[in-house]
Amino acid sequence: MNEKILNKSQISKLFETLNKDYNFFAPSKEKGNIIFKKINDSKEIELDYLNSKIPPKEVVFPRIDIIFEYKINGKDIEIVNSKNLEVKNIIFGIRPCDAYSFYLFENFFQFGKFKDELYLKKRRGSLLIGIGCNNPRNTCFCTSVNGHPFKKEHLDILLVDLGEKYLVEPITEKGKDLILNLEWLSDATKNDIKKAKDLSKKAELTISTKMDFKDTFKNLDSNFNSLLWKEISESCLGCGTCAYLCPTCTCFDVIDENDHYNNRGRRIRIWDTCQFCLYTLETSGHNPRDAKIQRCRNRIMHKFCYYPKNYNLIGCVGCGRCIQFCPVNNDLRLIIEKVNKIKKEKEKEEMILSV
Amino acid sequence: MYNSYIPMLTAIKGIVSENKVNDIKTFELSFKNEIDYDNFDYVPGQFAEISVIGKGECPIGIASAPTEKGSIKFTIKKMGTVTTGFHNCEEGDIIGVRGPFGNGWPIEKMKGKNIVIIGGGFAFSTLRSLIIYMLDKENRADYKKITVIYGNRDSGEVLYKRDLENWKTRKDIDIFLTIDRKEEGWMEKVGFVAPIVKEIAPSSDNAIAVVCGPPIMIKTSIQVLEELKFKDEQILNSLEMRMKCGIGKCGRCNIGNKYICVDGPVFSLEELKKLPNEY
Amino acid sequence: MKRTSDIEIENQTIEKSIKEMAKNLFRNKEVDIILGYSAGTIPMASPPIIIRNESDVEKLVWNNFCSINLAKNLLELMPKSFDDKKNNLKIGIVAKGCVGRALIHLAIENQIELKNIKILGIDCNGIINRKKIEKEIGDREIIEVSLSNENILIKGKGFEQTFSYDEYLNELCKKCKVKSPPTSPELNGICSGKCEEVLSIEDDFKDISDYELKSYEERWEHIKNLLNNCIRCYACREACPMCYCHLCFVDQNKPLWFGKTTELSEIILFHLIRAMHLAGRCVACGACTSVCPMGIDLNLITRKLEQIVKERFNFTSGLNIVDLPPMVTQKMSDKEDFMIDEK
Amino acid sequence: MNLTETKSGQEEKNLEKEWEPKIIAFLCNWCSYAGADLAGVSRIQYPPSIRVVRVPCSGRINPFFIIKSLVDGWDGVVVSGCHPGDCHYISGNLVARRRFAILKDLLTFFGIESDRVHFMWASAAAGERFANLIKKITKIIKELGPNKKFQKNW
Repeated sequence: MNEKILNKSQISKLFETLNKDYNFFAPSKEKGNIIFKKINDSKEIELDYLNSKIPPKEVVFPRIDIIFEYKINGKDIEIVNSKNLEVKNIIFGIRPCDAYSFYLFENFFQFGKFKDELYLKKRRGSLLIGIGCNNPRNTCFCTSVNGHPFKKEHLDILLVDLGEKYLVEPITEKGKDLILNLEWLSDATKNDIKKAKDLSKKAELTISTKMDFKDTFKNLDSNFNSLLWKEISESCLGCGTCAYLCPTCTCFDVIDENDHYNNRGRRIRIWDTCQFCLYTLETSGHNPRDAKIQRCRNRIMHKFCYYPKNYNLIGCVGCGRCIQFCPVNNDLRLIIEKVNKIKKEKEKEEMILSV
Repeated sequence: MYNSYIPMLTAIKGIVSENKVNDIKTFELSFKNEIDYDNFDYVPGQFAEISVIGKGECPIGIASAPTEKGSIKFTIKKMGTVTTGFHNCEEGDIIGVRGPFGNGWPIEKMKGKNIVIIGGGFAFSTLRSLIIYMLDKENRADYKKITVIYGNRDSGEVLYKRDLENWKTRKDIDIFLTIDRKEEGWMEKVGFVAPIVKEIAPSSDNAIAVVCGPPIMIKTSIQVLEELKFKDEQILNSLEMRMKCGIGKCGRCNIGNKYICVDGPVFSLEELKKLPNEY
Repeated sequence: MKRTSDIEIENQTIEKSIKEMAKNLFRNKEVDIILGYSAGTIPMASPPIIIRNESDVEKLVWNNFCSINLAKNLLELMPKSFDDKKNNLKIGIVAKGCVGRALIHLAIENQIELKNIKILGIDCNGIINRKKIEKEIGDREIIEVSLSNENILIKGKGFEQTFSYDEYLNELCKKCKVKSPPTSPELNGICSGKCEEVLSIEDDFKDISDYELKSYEERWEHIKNLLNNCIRCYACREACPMCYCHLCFVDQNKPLWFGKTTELSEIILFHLIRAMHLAGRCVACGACTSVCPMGIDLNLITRKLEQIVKERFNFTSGLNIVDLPPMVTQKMSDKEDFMIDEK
Repeated sequence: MNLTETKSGQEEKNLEKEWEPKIIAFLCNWCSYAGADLAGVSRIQYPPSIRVVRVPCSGRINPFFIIKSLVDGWDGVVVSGCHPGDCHYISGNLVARRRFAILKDLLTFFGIESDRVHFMWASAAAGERFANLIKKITKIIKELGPNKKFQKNW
């Protein structure tokens, strides 16, 4: 049997063991917000959480990512590509929905002729140890986007919280190897596995938000110029909250920073969001997406229309962060509902016409 | 592994000022490493991300043709931070180049056709690349009649004067230059591009029209071309959008589900009509 | 602060008066649209809504989570040049005290024309600091929030907790002296409902002077801790009725003046300069704090601005449309105690 | 430099130890810049700590310039303009004064070393005053030490 048992008291032992070889990232509480950070002491690990505020994409797609550094010596410029991309990370306690976002990221960054090595290298060096989601939030809707609170794909190891202990289930070869090295883990009993299954069922039933994406793609594709977008963007502030807290948002900006006093600098990439008007502003002054309605539309279109078109996937993992943290409660669930409804009205219209 | 975000280093070999106002210059860059040049395999119409290290990076269409060996050229107008940085550079300064990116003009598809090139103002750089490529000894036989219509605000703004004079002496290319208003000493046509196209009336038979220029010029020229019975798939267009990465990752250059930097910048009118009007 | 009546009843009374005013305005054709608050889809949220006809008036609500300053939404509906057709749109706006102040201040800055506006004044009974409660609750899910007499009752999955209403009010609301929109004879015909004439406010700014007893280092630590969570989503800027610049100073990119990273010095630079720009203009609505996804409490800075402007220039923003804001006027006799001199 | 070469070993060591702050000085074109010029022409000694940026008027100074200077690593910032009433543009310095008052208050409030930022008036005839004030400011900033707190991390 592959499944093992990890007692809650053994977390610190696990951390001590793995911290030697890996950078150990886990959810931790900082000023009231749960975020993923590099752990230095096992006491910082906070596994009893719903979901982190800032998605764990931050670990492999950091907010500030150095592309390269340079030294300026008179007229000579030297590019110092010193950054070591060969990392060994463990992302511990990640939720299955966020793990799915890693898959979306990977899919996007290796799509096409050019691959994004900055991301892919780090992703390949990262091991995901997920934890089943016993208490999904009301705003969660992972089951509507091919997800599940206990989804195993895209994880290397899945933990299930059984109260006093965790059931440890290796999934990939990488995960199995890791478990083999932790010989002090005890074997799981049939009862434990059954309990985990029950929890999974229970969690699935808890998810109350059911979204229907059946018609969404078609409706979005044919309603680019709908008045609906005006309605949707009406209350939007135009801030970057939804994008910065979204586990699937990949957009970035590239800038050069100079350290004038030491004749050096660096080119970095930082998170950017399509909600800012500067995002598409061209030097000539022309801006293809100048109005808030266009930017709002682009966001929804990108996730639920362009993404399926290009990669045959919905660009959303159903974590519900954007619903929960939107400052003006511009609820994604309502937006999708409205989009789905367009068609029905149109159908009616057509029906009337046909009669 | 190859990291597509790291620029290759080049040095400025030559700077040519292109207009009277002196805000458009052509920079000739030669690669520091021979191997980088060998790998820099491009077709006309592609672009590269060039950077003044410390100022930033911007996408610029390649103005030289692959047939001009040894170096690459970019025609740059002084507009924002990076381009101003460029204009402050001198010969010998180091410039980073990444590329080539984008699809470029479909030179294979254009073989055996009559080519009508309509350009306006500063957007002529990738068209120059295309013309030089087609006029090359080895390639000229692949293309039939070549007609070039190139419009400018005034005579001082006309780019690539040396090339134009060179082309004028050739018999296998028809060049029509035009400026918006009459000027003393100007021997060529006067008027906007669209009416001139109408006047010349190139045949749409087995032809491909390449249109590149300011939006209003594109719009009016396309109307004229449609009058001349050009079909949507016969009209090619090069778009521009704000870009950062050039490789379809940074997200900002999308029109609908297409990224200009990898799926473009060249689109036929037929393809463009399928995309949302957001450019 | 002792309450005379049940908060729940107060809220219902206010909501009823809003609906009545709105219906009347629509019936008399005095407005084309009304800006108000609607019921949210998650607990403790009341998003803004635009009501376009009388039948939709029922969607309007009032509760203690109506934290957005509607003046910002109004600003978007206003044409930037006055001869636009949009000018004819008559807009009604549900206004608590700070929304009224914002409207007056925006009128002083020539951003809106008050003659096209109808103010539906209400006597605001305070906005609850949602972020503070969320912080107390921690990472647990809130399902239902109700108010009873003096308490906020939070029901969640497997827990129940009560908070004192007075304690968990927004810091600014605790100190608020302008509960209902200020009015003046010049504004006659614009205001309906509860509007009051406020000549000046009295405030001792004890919270600020207490805070300033701290040493330099303590204050620096405090600010550092307060701000280093910032993710630069600019929700504070976008929610602020006074931040209407077409191109914000942080966004200027020709050349790139301002770093875009989330390093501490750059975050503080942003908040410091934004505070500078709001001096004498901030109307203390607390919208910036209420929208912050990271739960950063900017009220401290807001209060300090209010204090500086009051004590140095004896000005309070948004009380009447006559007084010019301090940053556009000057006096020979301004104090220069901060300047260096030979002695 | 010839000067240092002639100095004795002990003095040289002292010079090395002595840290000189870098102070950026925004001087208005009409009074303070002329004042600084006069101080130079009259050969009044003052520390070589300031680097001058000439601006048309102290009202031109955006508080952003001041903070940005600190972020960029300057140890101190001085803004100097005409005395109230003497402004070439009538009221530029009065507008500036209100701005600086708020900036200084906010800096103090934030716990950022507000002593790194100074405002002063100096007329075209006040070479002596200019030199004295720069001496005084340099002394204050020297005591504070190098600007570490607010500088960008690399």
